[in-house]
Amino acid sequence: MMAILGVWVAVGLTLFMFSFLYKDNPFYKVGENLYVGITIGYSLVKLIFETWIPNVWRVVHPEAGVWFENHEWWLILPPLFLGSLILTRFVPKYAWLSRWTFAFVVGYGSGLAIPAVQKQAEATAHPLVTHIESFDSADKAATEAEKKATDLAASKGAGSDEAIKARIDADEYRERANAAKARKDAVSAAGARADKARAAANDARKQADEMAKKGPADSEEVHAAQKKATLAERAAIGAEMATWTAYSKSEYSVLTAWGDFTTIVLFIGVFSVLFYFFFSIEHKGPVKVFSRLGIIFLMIYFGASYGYTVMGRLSLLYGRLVILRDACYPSVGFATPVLLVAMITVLVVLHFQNKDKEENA
Amino acid sequence: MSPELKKLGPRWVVFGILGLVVTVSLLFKRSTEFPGTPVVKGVYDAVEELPEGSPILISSDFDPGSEAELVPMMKAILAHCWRRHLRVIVMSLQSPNAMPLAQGIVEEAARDNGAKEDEDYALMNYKPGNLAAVLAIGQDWASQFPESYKHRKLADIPAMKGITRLGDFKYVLCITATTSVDSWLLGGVTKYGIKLGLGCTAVMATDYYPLLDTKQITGLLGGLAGAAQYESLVKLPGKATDGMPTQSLIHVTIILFIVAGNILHFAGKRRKPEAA
Amino acid sequence: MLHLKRTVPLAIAFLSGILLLIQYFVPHPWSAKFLQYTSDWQVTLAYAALLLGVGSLVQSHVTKARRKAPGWGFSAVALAAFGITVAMGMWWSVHTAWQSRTDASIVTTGSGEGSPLSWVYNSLLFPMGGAMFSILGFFIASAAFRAFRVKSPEATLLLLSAIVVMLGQVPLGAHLPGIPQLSAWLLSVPTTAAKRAIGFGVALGSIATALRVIFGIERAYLGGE
Amino acid sequence: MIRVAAIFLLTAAALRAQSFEKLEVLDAPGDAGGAAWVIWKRLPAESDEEGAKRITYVVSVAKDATGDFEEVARFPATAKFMSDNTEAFGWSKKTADWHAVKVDAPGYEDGSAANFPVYAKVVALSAESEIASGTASGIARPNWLTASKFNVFVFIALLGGVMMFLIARARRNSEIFVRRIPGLDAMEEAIGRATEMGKPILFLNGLNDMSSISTIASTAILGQVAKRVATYDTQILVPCFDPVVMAVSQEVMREGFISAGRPDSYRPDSAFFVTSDQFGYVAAVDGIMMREKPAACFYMGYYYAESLLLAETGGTTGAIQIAGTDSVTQLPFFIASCDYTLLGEELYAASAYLSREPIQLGSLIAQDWGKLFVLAAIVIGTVLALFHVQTFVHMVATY
Repeated sequence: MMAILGVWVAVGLTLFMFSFLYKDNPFYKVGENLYVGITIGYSLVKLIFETWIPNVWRVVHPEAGVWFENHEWWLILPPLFLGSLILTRFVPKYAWLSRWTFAFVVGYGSGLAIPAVQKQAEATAHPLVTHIESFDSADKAATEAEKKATDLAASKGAGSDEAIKARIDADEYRERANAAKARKDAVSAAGARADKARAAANDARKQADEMAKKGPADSEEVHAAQKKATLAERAAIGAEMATWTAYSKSEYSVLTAWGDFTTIVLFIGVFSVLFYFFFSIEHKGPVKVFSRLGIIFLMIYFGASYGYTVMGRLSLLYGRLVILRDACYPSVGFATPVLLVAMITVLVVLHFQNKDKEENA
Repeated sequence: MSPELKKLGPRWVVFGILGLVVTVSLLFKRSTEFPGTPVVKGVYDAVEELPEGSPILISSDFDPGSEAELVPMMKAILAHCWRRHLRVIVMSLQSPNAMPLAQGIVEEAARDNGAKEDEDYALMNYKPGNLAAVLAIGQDWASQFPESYKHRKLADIPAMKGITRLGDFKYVLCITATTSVDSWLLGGVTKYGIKLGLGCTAVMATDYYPLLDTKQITGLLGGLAGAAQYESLVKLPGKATDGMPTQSLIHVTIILFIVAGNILHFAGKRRKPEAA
Repeated sequence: MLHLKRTVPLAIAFLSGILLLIQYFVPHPWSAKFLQYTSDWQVTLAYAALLLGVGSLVQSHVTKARRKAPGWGFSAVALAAFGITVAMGMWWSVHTAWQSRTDASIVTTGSGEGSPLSWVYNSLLFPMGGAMFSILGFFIASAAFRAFRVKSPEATLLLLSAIVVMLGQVPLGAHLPGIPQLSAWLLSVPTTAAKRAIGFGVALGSIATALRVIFGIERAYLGGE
Repeated sequence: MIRVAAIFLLTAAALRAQSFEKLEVLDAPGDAGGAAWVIWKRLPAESDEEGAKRITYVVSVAKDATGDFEEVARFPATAKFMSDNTEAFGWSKKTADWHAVKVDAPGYEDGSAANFPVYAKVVALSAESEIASGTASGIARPNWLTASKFNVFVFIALLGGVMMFLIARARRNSEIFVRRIPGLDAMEEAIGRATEMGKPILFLNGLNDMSSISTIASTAILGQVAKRVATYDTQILVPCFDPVVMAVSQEVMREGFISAGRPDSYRPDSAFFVTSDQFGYVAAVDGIMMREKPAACFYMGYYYAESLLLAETGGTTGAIQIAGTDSVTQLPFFIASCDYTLLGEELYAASAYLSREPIQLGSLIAQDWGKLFVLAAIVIGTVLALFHVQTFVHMVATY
């Protein structure tokens, strides 16, 4: 019973809030005020029983003895003092005392913010290119170092300090070359995978097209084949993108058209946008051109970010409507349709009442 | 157009059409599979690689507002964890409202997957303080969570065996609709060297993509699309997978709105000078 | 008097700011303890603040209801909702505390499993919050309809990049050649560039603002006198 | 095959003849205590890769010299070098000759401020022999300073220094150029329009609490807005998400009205607390917008998903809308539905800009210098990275 009542209440309140889309109306007002009242009451109860009592009332807790012995009890005094200063706001004459607390809160936040955002700043100020060695250059360096080590071992003796040092250097170079080799291999492997995936996708698509041509275009089989082809194409795109990623991680410093284009765009973007934000430079002349470039980047960002969000927002709506749909069935007494019809009736009646009033006036 | 409708404006028409499209597509659902991208697979692989019986921490940092995007994600991950016989510990950094929600999700998923409370999973509480809270559990778990959400002592919970601090978890998953992931990054990854996976709303995903490059997170599930891919990976099509065709349809609808908006705008503009 | 109203708060802000800042550079356990204790204070402060908030709410709604201002009935709804919620939570807490009085712990919860407040949460707050949030689904469409116009080159770019990314997000976009790639590129390159630059400005601006607060240059938050 | 066997014998023989040259236990610098580094020089047998691969190191530690040694690390000699841990040992090339393993002090409890002795032993294992080191000891101490954060300190000190300098200069010479920010110019216009229409202004402080920098900035803007509101004699509504923010808003507005010379038209209840629940707040504020039909809406401070819910509703009422937020994710929505938007740091600059006080403006110029510094850092870092030099990146890295 309680569960069904819960469904009715939930559906009703959802519809109350949705009615705002039509316009401000009594249903929405009830929902809104209910919401405000409940949330404050809810957080008050939560705060008192789940946070404040456990934390502050430790003094009367059975284990308080231990706490006093540990000399921790005085730690409660400063926040208690600051907290009670906030309450002076209820006494206008002493309300200014609350500023002490505000000063603490604001100072605390500021002190904490500096190192926190400093970290962010560091992340953004990172060089745009991290040098990644190509296999060829790393291999060349390693070979040279190895030769030098061998020569030194021959001339100065294998046990000599210099030879050992050269050996260690050479090892290090070789290790780097090996890592570069692994990256290079990863690129070719990813490339091969992508080629294979693309070929498979092409085959699947061809097959689907042929089937559609041959048989009835709307049959189950054709649908299945088309779906398969779509999936294969998606997989191919995924594989191709993975290749790019592997590639961009393999050799950045060597001039590669795509990697460099991306880097240069990134570079110009960061520069022009930062430039746009300078306070002490007027946007005139060449500065104007550059800051306008910054605006272009900003616009692309805003658009892309907006477009990217649409899905998330619609998922929410979808989720809500699923709940309303699930309350359409007899098991919960047709909650959605009943409430919807009732609400619409009331709104229509109210609408005509208001119209009458307006006309009479 | 009737004067009544005109008063309500084009906005109302947009609302009406959109509502209709979603409702209709709700009634005719067809699901398509969504292959996993490497980004999503990063989380999947991390879970897959854990030895049986290892503890995994899920920080459920969202409230009902983000339910539609994050619940399917969390359910798919929970199913995956239990299938791999991992011990799942759930807590929250976000708000007092997050735990009741998390409890509902976990208990429902546990019923579906036959997981037992306190053995296969344990629910902790909400811990305010973000970074401070992460740092605190990094030092000592019991000082922050002396008991479970249902007031059970840690010693009585088999799932909590051997866990004394954050570092004892083999993997931490932050499923969030807020900036709580920053606390996990600064406190968990940077300070205590945990492995972190991230599930977040689609909006936030772009912000956290760079973390993949710097390897601060192993993978990222962004919004419903991320959830749908994870569902495909664990072969458990659920709500996220169901929603995908609807998404395509609505996206196209909105693009048509934009086009229509432009046509109306310019048609209106061209007509004006004639009238004047 | 002016000292108490002006100088003392400025000194408090300076001290708390500087101590928290220094704390970051000190790895010693005492520094971590200091951070822990001061962040624990926020709990006590939040409690006092919430009382202030409740005071403000009750005051504004009671005045409206007493004056019988238009729509005062809705104020009564808010007050009643608040009162009933608190009463239910209190009753439940006291009730459970009484039942488990043999237990050494006096800590009870007002909203745990099976409590009236958990029902309130699931049947009232949860759907209202969800409904309010999902209205965004409608608004994101109407805002796009209204705002994305081909008015200027910049606005056109905004529109185009939005459309490309929207298509790139859904399975349907995979059928269109180049769209998924372009969408991924837009999200990873120009977006990253813009975000990096904005993020950097924000970080720098907040450091500067924080320094202004600590050194008492920014003191608007203290009001006057 | 013969060759492999030969190398095998050679290394085996070499290892047998070798001994640990140096083994030390160092306190881990700049930590909260409880950790130490065990370091030792590479064995000569590691000089070629094949040799290094054959050796496995086992590190064990104990509380005292005679105590039970517990194994804490086991790894091949090809791994774990001092050079891998730049935050502790710097970037000298020599560190590549040393192995380094970070160990926890036995018996250490987190949060303890005491010193803990660490005794360590290392054993090098190969297929047919093993050699053990002697025992070395050290003390794991909590430290008061950390060198790896020095660069952060320098940056903050520099920025603070430049700011102080520019403010001092601004005091002497109040002619400071700051470019126009259209959104801020529009604020004045919006307030004027509200006066003409006889409708109120709605000002929101964002959804963060008072300790957030964005909220501090938004209350400062509110102070400037209140001054103009008082001059024009307009009504202002400030629904608050946080009670402390409400109280601060009241103080700030009162001050604004006083400095405009109209203390008696100030009404403390124009800033009021709504609720600290995100969507409860939105529901109430949207309701206020529909009923009061404000002529202008200002959204300053930090926002989350509710940004579009607020701004779209404000848009239907026909208000002039000006937003300012450092919440990067919400900027696109404000851009789409507001008339003007202050992007990111423009929010922090707004109160300085509106106040036109030289001291405030001086600090804005310091931010420009900061940006210039970053631009330079990116260029230098990138150019050096192209030439394989990573030193600069190490210098700006934070740990």
